[in-house]
Amino acid sequence: MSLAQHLPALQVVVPLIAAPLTVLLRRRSLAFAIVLAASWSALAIAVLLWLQVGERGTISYAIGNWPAPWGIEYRVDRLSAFVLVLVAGIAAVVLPYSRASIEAEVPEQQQYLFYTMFVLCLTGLLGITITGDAFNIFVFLEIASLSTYVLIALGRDRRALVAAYQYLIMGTIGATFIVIGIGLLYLMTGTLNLADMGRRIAAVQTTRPVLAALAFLTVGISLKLALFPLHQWLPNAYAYAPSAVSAFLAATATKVAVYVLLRFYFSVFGQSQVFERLPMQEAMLLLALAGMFAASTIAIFQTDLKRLFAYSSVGQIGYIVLGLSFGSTDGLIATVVHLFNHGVTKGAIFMLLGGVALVMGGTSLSRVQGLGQRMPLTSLGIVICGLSLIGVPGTAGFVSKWYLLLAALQKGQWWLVFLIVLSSLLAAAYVWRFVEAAYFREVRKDIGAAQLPWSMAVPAGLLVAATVYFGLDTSFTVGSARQAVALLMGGLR
Amino acid sequence: MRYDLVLRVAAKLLIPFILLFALYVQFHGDFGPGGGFQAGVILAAAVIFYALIYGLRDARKVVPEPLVESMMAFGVLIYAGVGVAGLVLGGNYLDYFVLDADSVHGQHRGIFWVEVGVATTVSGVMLKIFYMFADRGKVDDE
Amino acid sequence: MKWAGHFTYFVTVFLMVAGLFIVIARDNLIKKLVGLGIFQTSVYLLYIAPGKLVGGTAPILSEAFTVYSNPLPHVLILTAIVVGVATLALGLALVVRIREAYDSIEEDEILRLDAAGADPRKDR
Amino acid sequence: MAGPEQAVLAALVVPLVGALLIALAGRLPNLRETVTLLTAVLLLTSVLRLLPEVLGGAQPALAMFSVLPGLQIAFKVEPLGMLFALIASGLWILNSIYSIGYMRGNQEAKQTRFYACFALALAATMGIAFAANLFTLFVFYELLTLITYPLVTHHGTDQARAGGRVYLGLLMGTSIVFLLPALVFIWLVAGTTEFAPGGILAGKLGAAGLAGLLALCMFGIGKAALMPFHRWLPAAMVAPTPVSALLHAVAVVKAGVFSVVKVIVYVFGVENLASAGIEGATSWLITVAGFTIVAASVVALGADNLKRRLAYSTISQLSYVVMAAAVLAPLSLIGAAMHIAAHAVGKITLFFAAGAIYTAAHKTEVSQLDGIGRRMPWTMGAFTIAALSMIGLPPAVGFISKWYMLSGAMEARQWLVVSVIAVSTLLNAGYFLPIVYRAFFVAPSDGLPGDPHHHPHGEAPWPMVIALTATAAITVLLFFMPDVPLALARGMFAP
Amino acid sequence: MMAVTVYVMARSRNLFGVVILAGIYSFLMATVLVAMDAVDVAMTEASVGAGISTVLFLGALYLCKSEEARPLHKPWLPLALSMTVGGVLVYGTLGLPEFSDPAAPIHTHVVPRYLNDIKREVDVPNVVTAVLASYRGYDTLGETTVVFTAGAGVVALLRRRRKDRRP
Repeated sequence: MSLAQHLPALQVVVPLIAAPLTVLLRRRSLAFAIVLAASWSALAIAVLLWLQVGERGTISYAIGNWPAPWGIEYRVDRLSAFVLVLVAGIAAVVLPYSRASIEAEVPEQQQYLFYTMFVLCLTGLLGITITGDAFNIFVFLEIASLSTYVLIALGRDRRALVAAYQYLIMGTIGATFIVIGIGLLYLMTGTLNLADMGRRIAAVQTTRPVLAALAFLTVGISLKLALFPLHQWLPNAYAYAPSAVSAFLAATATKVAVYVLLRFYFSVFGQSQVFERLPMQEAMLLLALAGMFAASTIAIFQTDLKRLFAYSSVGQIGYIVLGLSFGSTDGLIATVVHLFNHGVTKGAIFMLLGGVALVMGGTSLSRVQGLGQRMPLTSLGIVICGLSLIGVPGTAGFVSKWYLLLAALQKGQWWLVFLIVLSSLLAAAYVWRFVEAAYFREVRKDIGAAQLPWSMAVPAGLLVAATVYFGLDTSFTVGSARQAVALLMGGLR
Repeated sequence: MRYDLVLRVAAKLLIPFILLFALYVQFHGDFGPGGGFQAGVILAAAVIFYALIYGLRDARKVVPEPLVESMMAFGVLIYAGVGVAGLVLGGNYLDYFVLDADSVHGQHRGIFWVEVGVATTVSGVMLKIFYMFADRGKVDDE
Repeated sequence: MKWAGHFTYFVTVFLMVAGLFIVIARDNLIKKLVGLGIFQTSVYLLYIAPGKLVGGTAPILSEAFTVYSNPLPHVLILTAIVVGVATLALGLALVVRIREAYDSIEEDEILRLDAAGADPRKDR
Repeated sequence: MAGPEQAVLAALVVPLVGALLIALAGRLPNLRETVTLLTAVLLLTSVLRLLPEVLGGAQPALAMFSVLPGLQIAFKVEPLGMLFALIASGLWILNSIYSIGYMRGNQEAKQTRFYACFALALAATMGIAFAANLFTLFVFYELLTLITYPLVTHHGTDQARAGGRVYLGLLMGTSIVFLLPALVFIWLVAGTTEFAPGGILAGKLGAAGLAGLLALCMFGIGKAALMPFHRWLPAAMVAPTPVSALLHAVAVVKAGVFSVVKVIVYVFGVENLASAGIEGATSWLITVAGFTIVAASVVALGADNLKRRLAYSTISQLSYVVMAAAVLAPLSLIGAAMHIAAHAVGKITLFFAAGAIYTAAHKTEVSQLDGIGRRMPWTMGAFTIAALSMIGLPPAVGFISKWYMLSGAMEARQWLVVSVIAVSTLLNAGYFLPIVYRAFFVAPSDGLPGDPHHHPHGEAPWPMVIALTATAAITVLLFFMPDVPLALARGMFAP
Repeated sequence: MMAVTVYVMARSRNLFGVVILAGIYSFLMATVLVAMDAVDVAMTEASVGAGISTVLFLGALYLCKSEEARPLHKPWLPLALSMTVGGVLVYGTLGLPEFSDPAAPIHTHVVPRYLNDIKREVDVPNVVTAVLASYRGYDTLGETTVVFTAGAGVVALLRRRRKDRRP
């Protein structure tokens, strides 16, 4: 009965227990300490799990000692372990950062509750990723969502409230769609355990309810991951939420949604031939392209950096889904790798922007004029991450783009290749709006007194470094992705 | 209406019964319908009822806010704690079998405590939310 | 018979459509939440209905009965209801705050206010 | 002395360290510029250290790490790269000397950033020169673009920003839109991007495929300024003159044509292309290049602004290299390699001269240059020699490279090429000689006392004069003893 | 009957009325659920739907004005949207097993163990409670956490701030 074999449970339970403690103690600093400990141990656990999975393959953990499908099963395979590392890692980096930025942005009595919500959100995301039970996904999805709404609403601007409300409405609709989808699947298979479902669905494949379930799940999850036409909630949410929250969400929330989509597609529907019955891949291809171009184009015309990069997120999600739509190994690798790389990159960008907001009192293009001299390192970091968004070699973004192009070329779709590279030119366009504002405009003397505290600068710098590192050494990202995809494709055929 | 005698008397008579019913639902959950959640709701309802009749101030005296807030937290802790207990006693997480020598009794014990946790949190949260809205109201009227 | 066999589903669908419609079409924030509630409750039926077995009884074991309705959906829906009310509470809290900040609970009006420009007083 | 591998590493690291030190020494201009010079000298020595090895037929290699399975950042010094590295590092020293004079003479701002970026640009150039595979080449190619961006937009004015936009937009755009897909495709087809004699695509693609891929590469390498992607060169003229010199002579455009030659020789493979049928694969390339040569020369003919005229001259000169490479005859390829060197020394001299004139006399237009030769004999003398080299007349090295190209073209029966070279030579003469004539034989317009324009001036600051005289000297020198570059150029075909 | 209620709710613009109707609606729902043998669910729905949420709504209305503005635009698009969703659902449900068909997978696969072995394993007559608290106890932990989240969230949003006590 060594602790090692209970890691899956602890992964979620540690942060879960941390949450009520923060409320009991009601002290900001204590809450911070607890949550910090929780998230770091969560990261440690995630890494350990990743190693375990690397050695022994998929881990299954029966909660309450009830064997699946009667009880709820925790299932850690190479894909989920990878995502766990991403989520826990980002959380562990964002937290120390959040302290200073929260003190600046959230009223004092609210702060300990901020940490509560943050750790709850972490719990939810980890729970979604690790669980092997369909309904359990929904439950933890709600934990994550509710806490997210609150986190967003804590933003300084009153528009944060509206943003949170809109997200609440759309998010709940999405969640309900997911429930309906799960319900239909349950009615047809009589089980809630994903693996079991995947096994039993073969019998009822391509019946109408299963197809309907596919449709509902796709729409519901797409709402959560802000696939192009369903992205309306995202820009405002990211723009008006507290900076730390923007960073955390941008890096993790949508990514976990992508993970859920992969789960359902390949672990559940995969074994059945559902995809042949519906033009899923074509539809996704179109939506992805639409997202890539429309969102990037909108981003070019934004005047506020947070909004600009929020729209860029929508565009980048287009890439992720595009890779998925190929249905080929390299395509999926591109999806998984970009899921990680974009998480890191966007996290870094929003953390840096948080610093900018703190020092310059805002992130509108007019305020960041001359940032190159005011905050040279920060703006350098933003530029580097921007290059990663464009996909310049030497940055993480390039790796994902490489696999996207590879997948497209394997299909011999040259037109697609050119669309991809063109869209990255759009990215260049919106990144350069920042560059020119930061380096070719005179410094605004009238604003910007505060100093950027180390507690914010260091974590952000860490992520920037990661952005470059994963562009040069891809053994972790691509390696894990390759194994995960092998797993998924194994499920597919 | 806050000082309407009939109401207050009625309340005095009713509230104990409501509480009693709550407890019944809580502990009879194993045999009849009901369980921690419903019990918690009813419990909260009782206090809310009290508050409506006697006014928030008195209600606060009976059930002070800090208590309520810590109730929210404690419920979850109890529940999670049961799970951890399972771990400590050498089972999986939320493993009730190991809570007692006799696995079935273990199950009973586990379920009991879990339900308690649920009831605590639920009633706590419901009350807290009620207080919150009520507060907001008062100040907006001024 | 088939149609009769699916009657409950149609009720479900109707409720759902109505709820969704209210959510999307209405501008009033509270009305939206009401619609959301209906939308969610419709799902309860979707789960519960198939669990019923004619001649069965509530899943509380006793010697008197042999056929029971399916308990699992009940469990799931209990959870779903709780989640629903939790969401509702949060939503209302947000509405209250919005009302304080904008002095309105009509979405289009609020959007107009935002378009008009930054808020006169930060709501914190 | 350390082994060749270390020397390779040094060639890459020295400029980086230099840049760092420069940035640190920003406070004290003198120290900063000493560092710059020291770095440049160190770089040249470490490159020279490699020269005998390479002449001896060795190819020192250095594998760093692999980004993706099969995609390695690796370096291998082969003759062509050696030649390029030699040119770049050698001219950097002179350019630094010159820059010191220029930057101080014109009280430029942000000099530290200038020198630091300069060093970084050299590092990137070394990376390109020694790249062992197309992927590495691509990476450093992009880096070079990014690093030179702040140099081009040095003045930070709106005009500079506009120029920077075009510069970056065209170079990045072409490389991402054309070169990257080509790279991925090559990797997909050949399973490697390693540069190998005889090419890695040999027998892997049909004529059509080759032609298409070649098109992607040629237009993808925007630094070679093939029309219609040449606009960035004139746009980049907003930069300070030393930068223009760097762009045109030392690093950027050379990196472009260098990549072109390298891709044609080591990726496609000469025989491979030839067997695919020169009409199929490369005839259109010859046509485009030829058109670029003539058209650019014509534009240069009409340009009054000196730097602009030089810029268009560069465009046409670059296309010589591309065209010669496209001819696919060994001789012409040697000519192409030689021309990289010849044009480098020649064009850098011209730009130095232009800069000197601007610094000393604040004149930018050709029409203002009447009689300036009398005031600045050294400068204009150097200018004249370089001009001769451009036109391709002895006693300047330009003659040699043109000779090889011509003979190669004749050997390959490429009459179009021959005629293009002939015509363009006339045009070159047409836009260079008038300047020389004005400078020496027309009476100065502002010479008369009492004329408002009258302000007597002598030569530019001495560092600039030294630099441009030196380059001019090299131009002549290489004419009489072209052995080293020739050997290296021939080395391309050594098995 | 529920249908009627819902329709009226959709039409009426008096929020107060709407909320009350929502309460009634929940009660109806509860009765239906009882008819479906889902006593626990019914109980919950009654207490939550009719009880809590009504109180909450009233509380919120008390703070906001209780008349909804007349919608400006004719809501054809939303109607179409929700209709399509409904369409998909109908399409799906038509494939489902018939009402109360004992052979449906949900009755045959997982559940039997709950119903048959429960005496031996848990020995709690109320299967729902057993499943809720034991077999799928983890879901319930999650559920409790959700409630907690909501509570803490409301606190975070509505707690009075000393700073801006408005005059």
